[in-house]
Amino acid sequence: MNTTTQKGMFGKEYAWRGIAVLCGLFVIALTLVIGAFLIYKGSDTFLKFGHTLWEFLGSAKWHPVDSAEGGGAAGALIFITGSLVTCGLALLIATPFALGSAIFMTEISARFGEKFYRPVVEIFAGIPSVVYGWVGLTVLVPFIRNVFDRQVGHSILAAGIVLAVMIFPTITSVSADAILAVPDACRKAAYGLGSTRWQTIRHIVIPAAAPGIISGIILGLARAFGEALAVSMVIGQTTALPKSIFSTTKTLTTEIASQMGNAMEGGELKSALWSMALLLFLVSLLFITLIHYFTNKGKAKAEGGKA
Amino acid sequence: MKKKIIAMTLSAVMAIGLFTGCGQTGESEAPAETQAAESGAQNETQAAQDEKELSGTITAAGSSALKPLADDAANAFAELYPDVAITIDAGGSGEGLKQVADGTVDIGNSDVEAAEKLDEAQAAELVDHQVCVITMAPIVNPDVAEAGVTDLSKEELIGIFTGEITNWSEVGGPDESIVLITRPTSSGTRATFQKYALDGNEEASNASMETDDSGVLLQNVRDTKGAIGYVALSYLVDDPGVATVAIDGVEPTLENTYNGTYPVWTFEHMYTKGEPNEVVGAFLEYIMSDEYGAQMETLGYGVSSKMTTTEH
Amino acid sequence: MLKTKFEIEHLNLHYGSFHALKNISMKIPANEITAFIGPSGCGKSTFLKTLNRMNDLEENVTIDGTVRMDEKDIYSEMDAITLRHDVGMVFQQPNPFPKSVYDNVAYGPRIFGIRKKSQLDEIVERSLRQAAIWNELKDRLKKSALGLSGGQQQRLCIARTLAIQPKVILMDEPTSALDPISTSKIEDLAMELKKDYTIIIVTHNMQQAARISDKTAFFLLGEAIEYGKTEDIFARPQDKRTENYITGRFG
Amino acid sequence: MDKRIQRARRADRAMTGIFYGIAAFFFALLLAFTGKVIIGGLMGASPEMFAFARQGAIGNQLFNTVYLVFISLLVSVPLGVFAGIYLAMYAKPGLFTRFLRICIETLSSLPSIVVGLFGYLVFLVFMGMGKSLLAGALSISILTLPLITTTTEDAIKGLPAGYFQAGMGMGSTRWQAIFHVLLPACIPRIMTGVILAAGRGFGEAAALLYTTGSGSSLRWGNWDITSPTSPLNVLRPAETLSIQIWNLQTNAQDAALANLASAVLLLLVLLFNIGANAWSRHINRKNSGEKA
Repeated sequence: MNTTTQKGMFGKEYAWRGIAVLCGLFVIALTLVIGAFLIYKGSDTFLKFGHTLWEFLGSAKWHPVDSAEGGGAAGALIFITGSLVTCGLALLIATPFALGSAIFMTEISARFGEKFYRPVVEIFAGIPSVVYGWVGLTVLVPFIRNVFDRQVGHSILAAGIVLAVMIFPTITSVSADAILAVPDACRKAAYGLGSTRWQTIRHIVIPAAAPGIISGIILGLARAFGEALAVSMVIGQTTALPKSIFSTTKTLTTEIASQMGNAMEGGELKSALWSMALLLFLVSLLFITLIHYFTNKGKAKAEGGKA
Repeated sequence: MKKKIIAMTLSAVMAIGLFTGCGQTGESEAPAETQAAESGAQNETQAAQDEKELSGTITAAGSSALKPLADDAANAFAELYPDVAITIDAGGSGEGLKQVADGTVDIGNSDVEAAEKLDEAQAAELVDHQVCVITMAPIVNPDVAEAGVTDLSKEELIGIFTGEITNWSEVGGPDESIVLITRPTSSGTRATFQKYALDGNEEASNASMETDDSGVLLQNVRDTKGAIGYVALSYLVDDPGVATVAIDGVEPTLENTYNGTYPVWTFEHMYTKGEPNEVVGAFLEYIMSDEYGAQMETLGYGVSSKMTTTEH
Repeated sequence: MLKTKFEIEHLNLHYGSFHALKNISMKIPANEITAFIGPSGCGKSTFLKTLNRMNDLEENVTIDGTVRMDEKDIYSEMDAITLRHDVGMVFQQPNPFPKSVYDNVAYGPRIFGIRKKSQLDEIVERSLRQAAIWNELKDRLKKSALGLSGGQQQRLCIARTLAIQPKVILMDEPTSALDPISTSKIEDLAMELKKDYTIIIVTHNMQQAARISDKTAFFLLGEAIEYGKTEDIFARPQDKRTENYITGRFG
Repeated sequence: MDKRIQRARRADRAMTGIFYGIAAFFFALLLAFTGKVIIGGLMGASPEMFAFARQGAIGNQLFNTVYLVFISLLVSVPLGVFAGIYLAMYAKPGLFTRFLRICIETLSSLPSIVVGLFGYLVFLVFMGMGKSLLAGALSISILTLPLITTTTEDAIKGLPAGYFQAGMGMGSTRWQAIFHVLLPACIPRIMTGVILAAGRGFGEAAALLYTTGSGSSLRWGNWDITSPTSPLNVLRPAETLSIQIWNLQTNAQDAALANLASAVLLLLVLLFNIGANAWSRHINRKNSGEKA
């Protein structure tokens, strides 16, 4: 091989490598810029309008004025509570079903599961959230109104159900992957000891797949937390702390979606909304950290914790 | 045939005037015209072209209350000038004003004056075009109206929206809880309603359901027994399945708005940054023309020039 | 005369259209070690699995003929779960659960409904002692079983099987993944256990069969070619094919 | 002891029943859901709604949707694939790599409304694009970039180690091995990721609200890409199906049209998902060596 082509070869090697590194750097830069953008926008509430972090997180008084003068109250507790309660409810509803489905498609009927059930579940994930919201408003809300004999069908319950349907595919497919990753040898050993299928699933498969399942649940939670349009249509936005699952309330995202467009640029209200967007960003970071924690735990388990 | 020739001529024009189409409309006019003249089109097409030479884009964003009108006007305008691409976005009055001030859209639609949402320097750059009058009506679920609540005094209305009156029986209706359905605090519709129907009294946020837009509000009032809310008349022209309520005996109609007896109305504004360019100017002129005025009324908007009073 | 544990008559097994076991009949005595030898794919492992119905877990398997354990037909008169309580199995790859050493051994008793801590402690200790691994593991009962060496894992799996107090232990090439020292420990263990259990072992390793088993069966292409006392099979094979295999002429 | 077994067996049967029940319930729910949206949408439609017209039809929006997603993939696919290659082949375990991974996951879990606001600020205000298809496409690229990056990385890592070693062993440089051996082998899996990313793009509304605008005036036959009415112009505003649904439904204008747009959008997403599935299954079968 002569030297010029060799040079060309290695030159290319470095060039391509450089491009790959650049793309990696680009992703980092993009994330940092988005983060910086949110911090820049969201810090005004505290720096320019002088609200304390404690007020923002712990107070339910929400009267930011829609002008640059400030002087209102910017307590986001109602929205934080609303987000937590609806997402919690969604998880409570979705997790058993999702886990059941994941087990069905891996342990009970693997052939049907892989061929039909998984694709169907993934289609659930691809349905645009606007469509979910509209079906929720026109089908679910009247249903709740009639079944529970309430005057208003909009409620945390409705939002929780809509979100549950939305996050169901995420939890199901991540859990199914985790269950599939449990070595078959474990199942054989359990059957060999005379376990029934349910005993095998309950005592061996689920504990072994637990870190992956928890990651799936957190991933679902993150999706629920960030959802705006579908929730805003069915939660019956009321600026008040919820009293029961039939209460109407607001979440972080619904308030951002409904006020951001109208709020005055540079005003107190808009800054407070940006602070809420920043909070969402930080919460998603928290979720990611948790997922990492659990996947590492899963890895440690699989490697036997020799260390 | 004729159309085809025009289309071909214009395509040629556009091809030569590179970059003109994709930029803002401002630059696209002059070259298009000169090119058209130079292209030496035949006389008959030239004549047609006088009428249809406008070309460019118009982008507008803002008030959702104004959007149906703007859409309709845009369609009619586009029939006349097929080379003008018009985009109307909702997003809210604040967003419309911000975007027009940023220069990202040509027209900012707003329910409120620019000064309320922008700082002084920005607001001063904008030129106001009061394209129409919009009238807000209180609406209730049909069950409330059927039970006899068709007229509320201002005091009753204030009592209801501030959360002091919580049962319809207190205002002569059925024994049923009142469900308040309103708009977010930053909404222009809400600001107008609050200012002129509630005399500035703050709505009870903690007892009402807010909806992001008038369409969903309407749906909610229609579906919820004992519900009361408010929308612009434009949402009520096709049978909406809700009942309007008179205030102090005055029905919310365009006539009553024109003659000054019904108080809950406001001018709708289309702001431009500086004076509008030719295409945008033509569009604004078209909306405010008499020939479009008739169409405007069938959509439920009031014609600005018919107002006998401009003050509340 | 030794008591007969398994009595197999005219056993045929098909995977779909593939005829994997062909008309097998044999009697397997209790409290002895019986070894199955033969080249890969000869059906010896498949045959082993019919004895505790692990084949049930696979699809497209059809079985005819009879397998009787203690004079009971395991396919018609017993169900798989009960059967597997009596017939434990140790696999080719050590397959401890991703749990602690203690929980691995206690798994079986627990699914039987034994919940009492003292009783479980006792079973765990007894099983680990029987598997000759108590001394190595008694200080790390709460550590993950996945951290053990391969040989320890395999002996733990044996202990796990012993904890359910089976009558029979099936071993499917239990030492093929292990080093020589671990292998000899497992062989010693098997010799020790045959006092109380019937052991059936599938092995690739003819020396191992010769070392530890009392009886040996040679399988080829789904047929049981020859079955008899281990010393007879190795010293005086009746069938030419057995002789060829044992002397290393094929396989 | 027999009682125990009886009980265990009963529990087993009961749980199996429950699992079948759950699966059947969700299967039915999805069928009902898609059925309602698709059949309801198509039943209420009139023929002229399928036209490519400025108003009252979905043709232009359908085109905009596909075109916008296509443009966005032109950006996110190369970026994502290269970033994925970096992660799979070059990244050394360490702080930087961990940070990069966290960044990717953060991007993928950002609420899309935040991405929309960010896109508005960067593409419209700073870069002066105006409301345009390109600005919307770039915003969608931000959303799909992490998905493509992780699929690429997984695809490369999922290949048997021998592939790469064989390539290197023949004296090629890393890049030659990546280009000529690894990438061709994982194109099918990357394609699956791209198709899923496209599906996400089709349904996205919140990120486009502030960036693409609602333009639907197209003149078919006008192929001058600088003209504001040319379908191919990327700097014109472009209303996609999901934006159309949002606009129509929230303004209570034309429910039948909104329902039709939902139905078509859902069909589009379905088609892509099913396509992705069929594709990956086909490839898997091919790679696993035609086992009958």
